[in-house]
Amino acid sequence: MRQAGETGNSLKMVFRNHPENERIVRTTAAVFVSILDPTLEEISDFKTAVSEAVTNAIIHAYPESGGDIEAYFKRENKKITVIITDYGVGIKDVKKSMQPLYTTLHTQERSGMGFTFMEAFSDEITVKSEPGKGTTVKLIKIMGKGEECGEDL
Amino acid sequence: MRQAGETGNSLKMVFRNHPENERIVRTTAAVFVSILDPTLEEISDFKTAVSEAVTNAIIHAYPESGGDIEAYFKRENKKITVIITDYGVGIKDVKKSMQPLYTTLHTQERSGMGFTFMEAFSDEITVKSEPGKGTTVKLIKIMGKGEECGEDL
Amino acid sequence: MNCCHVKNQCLVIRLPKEIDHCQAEQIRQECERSFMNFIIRDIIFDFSDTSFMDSSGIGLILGRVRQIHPINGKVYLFGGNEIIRKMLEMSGIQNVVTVLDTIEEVKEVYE
Amino acid sequence: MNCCHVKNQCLVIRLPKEIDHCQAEQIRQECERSFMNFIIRDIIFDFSDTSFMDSSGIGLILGRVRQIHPINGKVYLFGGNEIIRKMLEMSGIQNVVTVLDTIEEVKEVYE
Ligand SMILES: Nc1ncnc2c1ncn2[C@@H]1O[C@H](COP(=O)(O)OP(=O)(O)O)[C@@H](O)[C@H]1O
Ligand SMILES: Nc1ncnc2c1ncn2[C@@H]1O[C@H](COP(=O)(O)OP(=O)(O)O)[C@@H](O)[C@H]1O
Repeated sequence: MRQAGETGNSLKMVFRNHPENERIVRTTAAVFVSILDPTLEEISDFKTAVSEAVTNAIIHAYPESGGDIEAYFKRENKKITVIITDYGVGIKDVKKSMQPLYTTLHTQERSGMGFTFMEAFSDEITVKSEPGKGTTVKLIKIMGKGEECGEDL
Repeated sequence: MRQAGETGNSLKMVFRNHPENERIVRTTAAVFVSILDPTLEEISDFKTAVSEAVTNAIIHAYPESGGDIEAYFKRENKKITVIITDYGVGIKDVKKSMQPLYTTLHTQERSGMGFTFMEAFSDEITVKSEPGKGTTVKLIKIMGKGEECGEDL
Repeated sequence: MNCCHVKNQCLVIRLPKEIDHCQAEQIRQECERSFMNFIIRDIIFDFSDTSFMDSSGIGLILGRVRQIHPINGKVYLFGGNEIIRKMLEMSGIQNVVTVLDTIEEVKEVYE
Repeated sequence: MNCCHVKNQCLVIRLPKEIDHCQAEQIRQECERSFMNFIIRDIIFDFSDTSFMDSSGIGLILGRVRQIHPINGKVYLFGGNEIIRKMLEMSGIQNVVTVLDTIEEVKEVYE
Protein backbone atom coordinates (compact mmCIF):
# COMPACT_ATOMS: atom_id res chain seq x y z
CA MET A 1 0.00 0.00 0.00
CA ARG A 2 3.06 2.23 -0.22
CA GLN A 3 1.95 4.08 -3.32
CA ALA A 4 -1.11 6.17 -2.67
CA GLY A 5 -3.65 5.98 -5.43
CA GLU A 6 -3.06 9.52 -6.60
CA THR A 7 -2.59 8.85 -10.28
CA GLY A 8 -4.91 5.92 -10.59
CA ASN A 9 -7.38 3.61 -8.97
CA SER A 10 -9.88 0.96 -9.97
CA LEU A 11 -12.90 -0.66 -8.43
CA LYS A 12 -15.27 -3.40 -9.41
CA MET A 13 -18.80 -3.96 -8.14
CA VAL A 14 -21.08 -6.94 -8.68
CA PHE A 15 -24.75 -6.58 -7.81
CA ARG A 16 -28.21 -7.98 -8.51
CA ASN A 17 -30.79 -6.35 -10.78
CA HIS A 18 -32.63 -4.70 -7.88
CA PRO A 19 -33.80 -1.12 -8.40
CA GLU A 20 -32.32 -0.08 -5.05
CA ASN A 21 -28.87 -0.71 -6.50
CA GLU A 22 -29.27 2.20 -8.92
CA ARG A 23 -28.65 4.61 -6.08
CA ILE A 24 -25.91 2.53 -4.47
CA VAL A 25 -23.88 2.26 -7.66
CA ARG A 26 -24.18 5.88 -8.79
CA THR A 27 -23.30 7.11 -5.29
CA THR A 28 -20.23 4.89 -5.27
CA ALA A 29 -19.36 6.26 -8.72
CA ALA A 30 -19.58 9.81 -7.36
CA VAL A 31 -17.36 8.99 -4.38
CA PHE A 32 -14.90 7.22 -6.67
CA VAL A 33 -14.25 10.43 -8.61
CA SER A 34 -14.43 12.78 -5.61
CA ILE A 35 -10.64 12.64 -5.12
CA LEU A 36 -10.37 14.72 -8.31
CA ASP A 37 -12.39 17.54 -6.75
CA PRO A 38 -14.81 17.71 -9.67
CA THR A 39 -17.23 20.60 -10.07
CA LEU A 40 -20.86 20.06 -9.11
CA GLU A 41 -21.73 20.01 -12.79
CA GLU A 42 -19.14 17.33 -13.56
CA ILE A 43 -20.37 15.15 -10.70
CA SER A 44 -23.95 15.63 -11.78
CA ASP A 45 -23.25 14.78 -15.44
CA PHE A 46 -21.19 11.76 -14.42
CA LYS A 47 -23.81 10.43 -12.01
CA THR A 48 -26.50 10.79 -14.65
CA ALA A 49 -24.53 8.91 -17.31
CA VAL A 50 -23.70 6.10 -14.86
CA SER A 51 -27.26 5.98 -13.61
CA GLU A 52 -28.61 5.50 -17.15
CA ALA A 53 -26.26 2.61 -17.88
CA VAL A 54 -26.92 0.90 -14.55
CA THR A 55 -30.67 1.41 -14.76
CA ASN A 56 -30.77 -0.08 -18.26
CA ALA A 57 -28.98 -3.20 -17.07
CA ILE A 58 -31.36 -3.44 -14.10
CA ILE A 59 -34.59 -3.00 -16.01
CA HIS A 60 -33.90 -4.32 -19.50
CA ALA A 61 -31.30 -7.08 -19.24
CA TYR A 62 -33.23 -9.66 -17.23
CA PRO A 63 -36.93 -9.04 -17.90
CA GLU A 64 -38.19 -12.19 -16.25
CA SER A 65 -35.64 -13.13 -13.65
CA GLY A 66 -32.82 -12.14 -11.35
CA GLY A 67 -29.36 -11.57 -12.74
CA ASP A 68 -25.93 -10.19 -11.94
CA ILE A 69 -24.54 -6.91 -13.19
CA GLU A 70 -20.96 -5.71 -13.04
CA ALA A 71 -19.75 -2.16 -12.75
CA TYR A 72 -16.09 -1.44 -13.25
CA PHE A 73 -14.58 1.97 -12.52
CA LYS A 74 -11.10 3.02 -13.49
CA ARG A 75 -9.30 6.31 -12.95
CA GLU A 76 -6.13 7.25 -14.79
CA ASN A 77 -5.25 10.80 -13.81
CA LYS A 78 -8.38 12.71 -14.81
CA LYS A 79 -9.77 10.11 -17.18
CA ILE A 80 -12.56 8.00 -15.77
CA THR A 81 -13.66 4.79 -17.47
CA VAL A 82 -16.88 3.07 -16.46
CA ILE A 83 -17.88 -0.33 -17.82
CA ILE A 84 -21.32 -1.73 -17.05
CA THR A 85 -21.79 -5.37 -18.05
CA ASP A 86 -24.78 -7.64 -17.94
CA TYR A 87 -25.33 -11.19 -19.17
CA GLY A 88 -28.94 -10.70 -20.11
CA VAL A 89 -31.12 -10.61 -23.20
CA GLY A 90 -28.90 -8.23 -25.18
CA ILE A 91 -29.91 -5.70 -27.83
CA LYS A 92 -30.74 -6.71 -31.40
CA ASP A 93 -30.21 -3.35 -33.07
CA VAL A 94 -27.85 -1.20 -31.01
CA LYS A 95 -27.97 1.72 -33.41
CA LYS A 96 -31.74 1.91 -33.29
CA SER A 97 -31.83 1.51 -29.52
CA MET A 98 -29.59 4.55 -29.19
CA GLN A 99 -32.01 6.85 -30.99
CA PRO A 100 -33.70 9.47 -28.80
CA LEU A 101 -37.14 8.46 -27.52
CA TYR A 102 -36.72 4.86 -28.69
CA THR A 103 -37.82 2.37 -26.05
CA THR A 104 -39.07 -1.21 -26.03
CA LEU A 105 -40.44 -1.12 -22.51
CA HIS A 106 -43.95 0.25 -22.90
CA THR A 107 -45.39 -1.28 -19.76
CA GLN A 108 -43.24 0.99 -17.66
CA GLU A 109 -42.88 4.69 -18.25
CA ARG A 110 -39.52 4.72 -19.98
CA SER A 111 -38.61 7.79 -21.98
CA GLY A 112 -36.19 6.23 -24.42
CA MET A 113 -33.68 8.94 -23.51
CA GLY A 114 -31.21 6.73 -21.62
CA PHE A 115 -28.59 6.30 -24.33
CA THR A 116 -29.04 9.90 -25.46
CA PHE A 117 -28.21 11.13 -21.95
CA MET A 118 -25.25 8.77 -21.67
CA GLU A 119 -23.90 10.29 -24.86
CA ALA A 120 -24.62 13.85 -23.77
CA PHE A 121 -23.17 13.58 -20.27
CA SER A 122 -20.03 11.58 -20.95
CA ASP A 123 -17.17 12.13 -23.37
CA GLU A 124 -17.30 8.78 -25.11
CA ILE A 125 -19.66 5.83 -25.19
CA THR A 126 -19.22 2.37 -26.67
CA VAL A 127 -22.03 -0.18 -26.63
CA LYS A 128 -21.44 -3.84 -27.38
CA SER A 129 -24.31 -6.26 -27.26
CA GLU A 130 -25.21 -9.73 -28.43
CA PRO A 131 -28.78 -11.03 -28.22
CA GLY A 132 -28.98 -13.74 -25.59
CA LYS A 133 -25.46 -13.06 -24.34
CA GLY A 134 -25.62 -9.63 -22.78
CA THR A 135 -24.61 -6.01 -23.07
CA THR A 136 -21.54 -3.96 -22.23
CA VAL A 137 -21.64 -0.20 -22.04
CA LYS A 138 -18.36 1.66 -21.73
CA LEU A 139 -18.38 5.31 -20.74
CA ILE A 140 -15.40 7.64 -20.63
CA LYS A 141 -15.46 10.96 -18.81
CA ILE A 142 -12.60 13.40 -18.51
CA MET A 143 -12.80 15.42 -15.32
CA GLY A 144 -11.38 18.92 -14.85
CA LYS A 145 -11.41 19.77 -18.53
CA GLY A 146 -12.67 23.28 -17.83
CA GLU A 147 -9.65 24.07 -15.68
CA GLU A 148 -7.04 22.63 -17.97
CA CYS A 149 -8.09 24.18 -21.23
CA GLY A 150 -9.50 27.36 -19.80
CA GLU A 151 -12.71 26.50 -21.60
CA ASP A 152 -16.11 27.10 -20.19
CA LEU A 153 -17.70 23.69 -20.48
CA MET B 1 -36.01 -7.42 -11.83
CA ARG B 2 -39.65 -8.03 -10.97
CA GLN B 3 -39.04 -8.47 -7.27
CA ALA B 4 -37.81 -5.29 -5.66
CA GLY B 5 -35.00 -5.88 -3.21
CA GLU B 6 -37.10 -5.09 -0.18
CA THR B 7 -36.27 -8.13 1.90
CA GLY B 8 -32.75 -8.66 0.69
CA ASN B 9 -29.87 -7.49 -1.40
CA SER B 10 -26.21 -8.23 -1.86
CA LEU B 11 -23.23 -6.46 -3.34
CA LYS B 12 -19.61 -7.29 -3.90
CA MET B 13 -16.73 -4.87 -4.35
CA VAL B 14 -13.16 -5.59 -5.41
CA PHE B 15 -10.55 -2.87 -4.96
CA ARG B 16 -6.83 -2.23 -4.58
CA ASN B 17 -5.08 -1.49 -1.29
CA HIS B 18 -5.12 2.27 -1.85
CA PRO B 19 -5.96 4.44 1.17
CA GLU B 20 -8.49 6.44 -0.89
CA ASN B 21 -10.62 3.29 -1.06
CA GLU B 22 -11.30 3.45 2.68
CA ARG B 23 -13.75 6.28 2.10
CA ILE B 24 -15.24 4.78 -1.06
CA VAL B 25 -16.02 1.44 0.58
CA ARG B 26 -17.43 2.77 3.84
CA THR B 27 -19.61 5.26 1.95
CA THR B 28 -20.93 2.46 -0.23
CA ALA B 29 -21.58 0.45 2.94
CA ALA B 30 -23.61 3.35 4.36
CA VAL B 31 -25.66 3.70 1.17
CA PHE B 32 -26.19 -0.06 1.08
CA VAL B 33 -28.00 0.01 4.43
CA SER B 34 -29.79 3.32 3.88
CA ILE B 35 -32.91 1.55 2.57
CA LEU B 36 -33.50 0.39 6.16
CA ASP B 37 -33.71 4.01 7.38
CA PRO B 38 -31.18 3.46 10.13
CA THR B 39 -30.64 6.00 12.89
CA LEU B 40 -27.62 8.29 12.67
CA GLU B 41 -26.03 6.29 15.47
CA GLU B 42 -26.55 2.99 13.66
CA ILE B 43 -25.03 4.38 10.45
CA SER B 44 -22.14 5.82 12.37
CA ASP B 45 -21.41 2.58 14.24
CA PHE B 46 -21.71 0.56 11.06
CA LYS B 47 -19.41 2.85 9.06
CA THR B 48 -16.81 2.71 11.82
CA ALA B 49 -16.80 -1.09 12.01
CA VAL B 50 -16.55 -1.40 8.21
CA SER B 51 -13.86 1.28 8.06
CA GLU B 52 -11.71 -0.61 10.58
CA ALA B 53 -11.91 -3.87 8.65
CA VAL B 54 -11.22 -2.22 5.29
CA THR B 55 -8.39 -0.08 6.66
CA ASN B 56 -6.72 -3.13 8.19
CA ALA B 57 -6.79 -4.95 4.87
CA ILE B 58 -5.41 -1.85 3.14
CA ILE B 59 -2.55 -1.15 5.54
CA HIS B 60 -1.63 -4.55 7.00
CA ALA B 61 -2.33 -7.21 4.39
CA TYR B 62 0.15 -6.21 1.69
CA PRO B 63 2.97 -4.38 3.43
CA GLU B 64 5.31 -4.27 0.47
CA SER B 65 3.12 -4.41 -2.60
CA GLY B 66 -0.20 -3.85 -4.24
CA GLY B 67 -3.01 -6.32 -3.67
CA ASP B 68 -6.72 -6.88 -4.12
CA ILE B 69 -9.31 -6.72 -1.38
CA GLU B 70 -12.91 -7.90 -1.52
CA ALA B 71 -15.86 -6.46 0.33
CA TYR B 72 -19.12 -8.37 0.33
CA PHE B 73 -22.32 -6.89 1.71
CA LYS B 74 -25.50 -8.82 2.29
CA ARG B 75 -28.84 -7.68 3.65
CA GLU B 76 -31.51 -10.09 4.87
CA ASN B 77 -34.32 -8.05 6.31
CA LYS B 78 -32.56 -6.03 9.01
CA LYS B 79 -29.49 -8.22 9.30
CA ILE B 80 -26.42 -6.92 7.54
CA THR B 81 -23.43 -9.16 6.90
CA VAL B 82 -20.12 -7.68 5.78
CA ILE B 83 -17.19 -9.84 4.73
CA ILE B 84 -13.81 -8.24 4.05
CA THR B 85 -11.27 -10.58 2.47
CA ASP B 86 -7.64 -10.10 1.58
CA TYR B 87 -5.03 -12.51 0.23
CA GLY B 88 -2.13 -10.93 2.07
CA VAL B 89 0.31 -11.79 4.86
CA GLY B 90 -2.31 -13.02 7.31
CA ILE B 91 -2.23 -12.90 11.11
CA LYS B 92 -0.20 -15.36 13.19
CA ASP B 93 -2.04 -14.97 16.48
CA VAL B 94 -5.57 -13.72 15.90
CA LYS B 95 -6.49 -13.70 19.57
CA LYS B 96 -3.52 -11.52 20.47
CA SER B 97 -4.13 -9.18 17.55
CA MET B 98 -7.64 -8.54 18.80
CA GLN B 99 -6.49 -7.23 22.18
CA PRO B 100 -7.00 -3.51 22.72
CA LEU B 101 -3.97 -1.37 21.92
CA TYR B 102 -2.11 -4.27 20.29
CA THR B 103 -0.50 -3.24 17.01
CA THR B 104 2.42 -4.46 14.92
CA LEU B 105 2.69 -1.35 12.77
CA HIS B 106 4.90 0.97 14.75
CA THR B 107 6.19 3.00 11.84
CA GLN B 108 2.73 4.44 11.36
CA GLU B 109 0.60 5.82 14.15
CA ARG B 110 -1.75 2.92 14.63
CA SER B 111 -3.67 2.74 17.85
CA GLY B 112 -4.25 -1.00 18.02
CA MET B 113 -7.95 -0.30 18.58
CA GLY B 114 -9.21 -1.52 15.20
CA PHE B 115 -10.50 -4.93 16.24
CA THR B 116 -11.80 -3.54 19.53
CA PHE B 117 -13.93 -1.02 17.66
CA MET B 118 -15.14 -3.67 15.20
CA GLU B 119 -16.33 -5.68 18.19
CA ALA B 120 -17.89 -2.69 19.91
CA PHE B 121 -19.72 -1.30 16.90
CA SER B 122 -21.07 -4.48 15.34
CA ASP B 123 -23.13 -7.32 16.77
CA GLU B 124 -20.85 -10.17 15.83
CA ILE B 125 -17.34 -10.51 14.49
CA THR B 126 -15.51 -13.56 13.15
CA VAL B 127 -11.87 -13.39 12.09
CA LYS B 128 -10.22 -16.11 10.06
CA SER B 129 -6.62 -15.79 9.05
CA GLU B 130 -3.78 -17.94 7.80
CA PRO B 131 -0.24 -16.59 7.60
CA GLY B 132 0.80 -16.17 3.99
CA LYS B 133 -2.73 -16.84 2.73
CA GLY B 134 -4.79 -13.90 3.92
CA THR B 135 -7.47 -12.74 6.29
CA THR B 136 -11.27 -12.73 6.33
CA VAL B 137 -13.23 -10.56 8.71
CA LYS B 138 -16.96 -11.12 8.95
CA LEU B 139 -19.12 -8.53 10.66
CA ILE B 140 -22.81 -8.81 11.43
CA LYS B 141 -24.93 -5.83 12.34
CA ILE B 142 -28.66 -5.86 13.08
CA MET B 143 -30.30 -2.57 12.18
CA GLY B 144 -33.39 -1.14 13.83
CA LYS B 145 -33.00 -3.13 17.02
CA GLY B 146 -34.04 -0.15 19.10
CA GLU B 147 -37.39 0.08 17.36
CA GLU B 148 -38.21 -3.60 17.41
CA CYS B 149 -37.50 -4.34 21.02
CA GLY B 150 -38.40 -0.94 22.38
CA GLU B 151 -34.93 -0.81 23.86
CA ASP B 152 -32.84 2.28 24.03
CA LEU B 153 -29.61 1.12 22.43
CA MET C 1 -43.08 9.20 0.18
CA ASN C 2 -45.78 11.79 0.23
CA CYS C 3 -45.11 14.24 -2.54
CA CYS C 4 -48.54 14.72 -4.14
CA HIS C 5 -51.23 17.14 -3.09
CA VAL C 6 -54.27 18.45 -4.94
CA LYS C 7 -55.47 22.04 -4.87
CA ASN C 8 -58.34 23.30 -7.02
CA GLN C 9 -58.15 20.33 -9.40
CA CYS C 10 -54.43 20.90 -9.79
CA LEU C 11 -52.08 18.06 -8.78
CA VAL C 12 -48.88 19.50 -7.32
CA ILE C 13 -46.00 17.01 -7.25
CA ARG C 14 -43.14 18.08 -5.03
CA LEU C 15 -40.38 15.87 -6.35
CA PRO C 16 -37.85 14.24 -4.02
CA LYS C 17 -34.11 14.93 -3.82
CA GLU C 18 -33.27 12.17 -6.28
CA ILE C 19 -35.41 10.88 -9.14
CA ASP C 20 -34.29 7.58 -10.63
CA HIS C 21 -36.32 4.70 -12.00
CA CYS C 22 -36.94 3.35 -8.51
CA GLN C 23 -38.22 6.69 -7.17
CA ALA C 24 -40.12 7.55 -10.37
CA GLU C 25 -42.11 4.35 -10.04
CA GLN C 26 -43.13 5.25 -6.48
CA ILE C 27 -44.14 8.76 -7.52
CA ARG C 28 -46.17 7.36 -10.42
CA GLN C 29 -48.09 5.15 -8.00
CA GLU C 30 -48.74 8.08 -5.74
CA CYS C 31 -50.05 10.07 -8.70
CA GLU C 32 -52.39 7.19 -9.57
CA ARG C 33 -53.86 7.35 -6.07
CA SER C 34 -54.43 11.09 -6.43
CA PHE C 35 -56.13 10.54 -9.79
CA MET C 36 -58.45 7.99 -8.20
CA ASN C 37 -59.41 10.20 -5.28
CA PHE C 38 -59.64 13.62 -6.89
CA ILE C 39 -60.73 15.33 -10.07
CA ILE C 40 -57.51 16.51 -11.63
CA ARG C 41 -57.16 18.85 -14.55
CA ASP C 42 -53.67 20.34 -14.36
CA ILE C 43 -50.36 19.10 -12.99
CA ILE C 44 -47.40 21.02 -11.58
CA PHE C 45 -44.04 19.28 -11.24
CA ASP C 46 -42.07 21.16 -8.57
CA PHE C 47 -38.34 20.39 -8.82
CA SER C 48 -37.30 22.80 -6.05
CA ASP C 49 -35.81 20.03 -3.88
CA THR C 50 -34.37 17.92 -6.67
CA SER C 51 -30.62 17.69 -7.14
CA PHE C 52 -30.46 14.47 -9.17
CA MET C 53 -32.61 13.15 -12.00
CA ASP C 54 -32.08 10.68 -14.83
CA SER C 55 -34.22 9.80 -17.85
CA SER C 56 -36.73 8.06 -15.59
CA GLY C 57 -37.90 11.55 -14.60
CA ILE C 58 -38.54 12.35 -18.25
CA GLY C 59 -40.62 9.18 -18.52
CA LEU C 60 -42.61 10.22 -15.47
CA ILE C 61 -43.44 13.63 -16.94
CA LEU C 62 -44.30 12.22 -20.38
CA GLY C 63 -46.57 9.69 -18.72
CA ARG C 64 -48.51 12.44 -16.97
CA VAL C 65 -48.69 14.53 -20.16
CA ARG C 66 -50.30 11.59 -21.94
CA GLN C 67 -52.63 11.00 -19.03
CA ILE C 68 -54.20 14.44 -18.99
CA HIS C 69 -53.99 15.16 -22.69
CA PRO C 70 -57.48 13.71 -23.38
CA ILE C 71 -59.09 16.02 -20.83
CA ASN C 72 -57.28 19.10 -22.14
CA GLY C 73 -55.27 19.46 -18.93
CA LYS C 74 -51.95 21.20 -18.81
CA VAL C 75 -48.59 20.18 -17.34
CA TYR C 76 -46.37 22.81 -15.71
CA LEU C 77 -42.78 22.57 -14.50
CA PHE C 78 -41.21 24.69 -11.79
CA GLY C 79 -37.60 24.82 -10.54
CA GLY C 80 -34.87 22.38 -11.43
CA ASN C 81 -31.14 22.93 -11.74
CA GLU C 82 -29.20 23.37 -14.94
CA ILE C 83 -28.74 19.70 -15.80
CA ILE C 84 -32.45 19.02 -15.30
CA ARG C 85 -33.30 21.91 -17.63
CA LYS C 86 -30.86 20.50 -20.17
CA MET C 87 -32.54 17.09 -20.03
CA LEU C 88 -35.97 18.59 -20.48
CA GLU C 89 -34.72 20.48 -23.49
CA MET C 90 -32.98 17.49 -25.06
CA SER C 91 -36.08 15.35 -24.73
CA GLY C 92 -38.31 17.94 -26.38
CA ILE C 93 -40.54 18.04 -23.33
CA GLN C 94 -40.47 21.80 -23.37
CA ASN C 95 -42.84 21.72 -26.35
CA VAL C 96 -45.58 19.91 -24.45
CA VAL C 97 -45.31 21.54 -21.03
CA THR C 98 -45.25 25.09 -19.69
CA VAL C 99 -42.26 26.19 -17.63
CA LEU C 100 -43.04 28.46 -14.70
CA ASP C 101 -40.26 30.74 -13.57
CA THR C 102 -41.59 32.32 -10.40
CA ILE C 103 -43.62 31.29 -7.38
CA GLU C 104 -46.21 33.88 -8.41
CA GLU C 105 -46.75 32.07 -11.71
CA VAL C 106 -47.13 28.80 -9.79
CA LYS C 107 -49.77 30.30 -7.53
CA GLU C 108 -51.69 31.69 -10.51
CA VAL C 109 -52.08 28.16 -11.83
CA TYR C 110 -53.89 26.72 -8.84
CA GLU C 111 -55.57 29.78 -7.40
CA MET D 1 -5.85 20.51 4.01
CA ASN D 2 -5.05 23.35 6.32
CA CYS D 3 -6.25 22.46 9.76
CA CYS D 4 -3.36 23.49 12.03
CA HIS D 5 -2.69 26.86 13.51
CA VAL D 6 -0.50 27.96 16.40
CA LYS D 7 -1.43 30.55 19.01
CA ASN D 8 0.74 31.30 22.04
CA GLN D 9 2.70 28.05 21.72
CA CYS D 10 -0.56 26.12 21.49
CA LEU D 11 -1.18 24.03 18.37
CA VAL D 12 -4.90 24.07 17.52
CA ILE D 13 -5.93 21.26 15.17
CA ARG D 14 -9.35 21.80 13.63
CA LEU D 15 -10.11 18.27 12.46
CA PRO D 16 -11.85 17.62 9.14
CA LYS D 17 -15.29 16.12 8.58
CA GLU D 18 -13.95 12.58 8.32
CA ILE D 19 -10.87 11.16 9.99
CA ASP D 20 -9.67 7.84 8.62
CA HIS D 21 -6.17 6.48 8.17
CA CYS D 22 -5.76 8.40 4.92
CA GLN D 23 -6.79 11.74 6.47
CA ALA D 24 -4.97 11.09 9.77
CA GLU D 25 -1.72 10.67 7.88
CA GLN D 26 -2.19 14.05 6.17
CA ILE D 27 -2.99 15.74 9.47
CA ARG D 28 0.07 14.17 11.06
CA GLN D 29 2.27 15.62 8.33
CA GLU D 30 0.71 19.02 8.81
CA CYS D 31 1.39 18.80 12.54
CA GLU D 32 5.02 17.94 11.80
CA ARG D 33 5.34 21.12 9.76
CA SER D 34 3.90 23.17 12.63
CA PHE D 35 6.35 21.55 15.05
CA MET D 36 9.22 22.48 12.76
CA ASN D 37 8.18 26.09 12.37
CA PHE D 38 6.90 26.96 15.84
CA ILE D 39 7.61 26.35 19.48
CA ILE D 40 4.71 24.20 20.64
CA ARG D 41 3.85 23.31 24.18
CA ASP D 42 0.17 22.38 24.23
CA ILE D 43 -2.18 20.88 21.65
CA ILE D 44 -5.93 21.25 21.23
CA PHE D 45 -7.83 18.78 19.06
CA ASP D 46 -11.04 20.50 17.95
CA PHE D 47 -13.62 17.95 16.75
CA SER D 48 -16.38 20.51 16.12
CA ASP D 49 -16.61 19.69 12.39
CA THR D 50 -16.04 15.94 12.65
CA SER D 51 -18.86 13.52 11.97
CA PHE D 52 -16.81 10.40 11.25
CA MET D 53 -13.71 8.97 12.90
CA ASP D 54 -12.17 5.52 13.16
CA SER D 55 -9.27 4.18 15.23
CA SER D 56 -6.82 6.10 13.04
CA GLY D 57 -7.96 9.22 14.90
CA ILE D 58 -7.01 7.57 18.19
CA GLY D 59 -3.56 6.81 16.76
CA LEU D 60 -3.21 10.44 15.74
CA ILE D 61 -4.01 11.71 19.24
CA LEU D 62 -1.78 9.14 20.97
CA GLY D 63 1.04 10.10 18.63
CA ARG D 64 0.77 13.75 19.67
CA VAL D 65 0.53 12.83 23.36
CA ARG D 66 3.82 10.95 23.06
CA GLN D 67 5.35 13.81 21.13
CA ILE D 68 4.80 16.48 23.75
CA HIS D 69 5.07 14.29 26.82
CA PRO D 70 8.86 14.92 27.17
CA ILE D 71 8.34 18.68 27.25
CA ASN D 72 5.53 18.48 29.80
CA GLY D 73 2.98 19.74 27.28
CA LYS D 74 -0.68 18.97 27.58
CA VAL D 75 -3.21 17.62 25.05
CA TYR D 76 -6.78 18.93 25.11
CA LEU D 77 -9.85 17.70 23.26
CA PHE D 78 -12.89 19.78 22.38
CA GLY D 79 -16.17 18.76 20.71
CA GLY D 80 -16.92 15.42 19.10
CA ASN D 81 -20.17 13.53 18.83
CA GLU D 82 -21.24 10.61 20.95
CA ILE D 83 -19.47 7.87 19.04
CA ILE D 84 -16.19 9.80 19.09
CA ARG D 85 -16.52 10.24 22.84
CA LYS D 86 -17.17 6.53 23.17
CA MET D 87 -14.01 5.70 21.21
CA LEU D 88 -11.92 8.03 23.32
CA GLU D 89 -13.25 6.38 26.43
CA MET D 90 -12.72 2.83 25.17
CA SER D 91 -9.13 3.54 24.22
CA GLY D 92 -8.33 5.01 27.64
CA ILE D 93 -7.26 8.26 26.05
CA GLN D 94 -9.30 10.19 28.55
CA ASN D 95 -6.65 9.44 31.17
CA VAL D 96 -3.89 11.17 29.25
CA VAL D 97 -5.75 14.16 27.83
CA THR D 98 -8.02 16.90 29.20
CA VAL D 99 -11.50 17.25 27.77
CA LEU D 100 -12.73 20.82 27.36
CA ASP D 101 -16.47 21.30 27.42
CA THR D 102 -16.96 24.94 26.52
CA ILE D 103 -15.44 27.46 24.14
CA GLU D 104 -14.48 29.52 27.19
CA GLU D 105 -12.32 26.67 28.48
CA VAL D 106 -10.71 26.41 25.04
CA LYS D 107 -9.86 30.10 25.04
CA GLU D 108 -8.36 29.88 28.50
CA VAL D 109 -5.86 27.35 27.22
CA TYR D 110 -4.31 29.52 24.57
CA GLU D 111 -4.88 32.99 25.95
N1 LIG E 1 -28.63 -3.53 -20.83
C1 LIG E 1 -29.62 -3.70 -21.76
N2 LIG E 1 -30.08 -4.94 -22.03
C2 LIG E 1 -31.07 -5.12 -22.95
N3 LIG E 1 -31.65 -4.11 -23.64
C3 LIG E 1 -31.22 -2.85 -23.41
C4 LIG E 1 -30.20 -2.58 -22.46
N4 LIG E 1 -29.98 -1.24 -22.46
C5 LIG E 1 -30.83 -0.71 -23.36
N5 LIG E 1 -31.58 -1.67 -23.94
C6 LIG E 1 -32.60 -1.47 -25.01
O1 LIG E 1 -32.41 -0.19 -25.59
C7 LIG E 1 -33.61 0.57 -25.51
C8 LIG E 1 -33.31 2.04 -25.40
O2 LIG E 1 -32.62 2.31 -24.19
P1 LIG E 1 -32.66 3.77 -23.57
O3 LIG E 1 -32.25 4.77 -24.59
O4 LIG E 1 -31.84 3.76 -22.30
O5 LIG E 1 -34.17 4.05 -23.22
P2 LIG E 1 -35.14 3.40 -22.10
O6 LIG E 1 -34.29 2.77 -21.02
O7 LIG E 1 -35.91 4.55 -21.59
O8 LIG E 1 -35.99 2.39 -22.80
C9 LIG E 1 -34.36 -0.01 -24.35
O9 LIG E 1 -35.73 0.22 -24.41
C10 LIG E 1 -34.01 -1.50 -24.47
O10 LIG E 1 -34.80 -2.14 -25.44
N1 LIG F 1 -6.03 -7.82 7.26
C1 LIG F 1 -4.94 -8.00 8.04
N2 LIG F 1 -3.82 -8.58 7.53
C2 LIG F 1 -2.73 -8.77 8.29
N3 LIG F 1 -2.63 -8.37 9.58
C3 LIG F 1 -3.69 -7.78 10.15
C4 LIG F 1 -4.89 -7.56 9.42
N4 LIG F 1 -5.78 -6.96 10.24
C5 LIG F 1 -5.16 -6.83 11.43
N5 LIG F 1 -3.92 -7.32 11.39
C6 LIG F 1 -2.94 -7.37 12.53
O1 LIG F 1 -3.64 -7.18 13.76
C7 LIG F 1 -3.09 -6.08 14.48
C8 LIG F 1 -4.16 -5.38 15.28
O2 LIG F 1 -5.13 -4.81 14.44
P1 LIG F 1 -6.02 -3.61 14.94
O3 LIG F 1 -6.65 -3.97 16.25
O4 LIG F 1 -6.94 -3.22 13.87
O5 LIG F 1 -5.00 -2.42 15.25
P2 LIG F 1 -4.13 -1.52 14.24
O6 LIG F 1 -4.73 -1.59 12.87
O7 LIG F 1 -4.24 -0.17 14.83
O8 LIG F 1 -2.73 -2.07 14.27
C9 LIG F 1 -2.44 -5.23 13.41
O9 LIG F 1 -1.42 -4.40 13.94
C10 LIG F 1 -1.89 -6.28 12.46
O10 LIG F 1 -0.69 -6.84 12.90
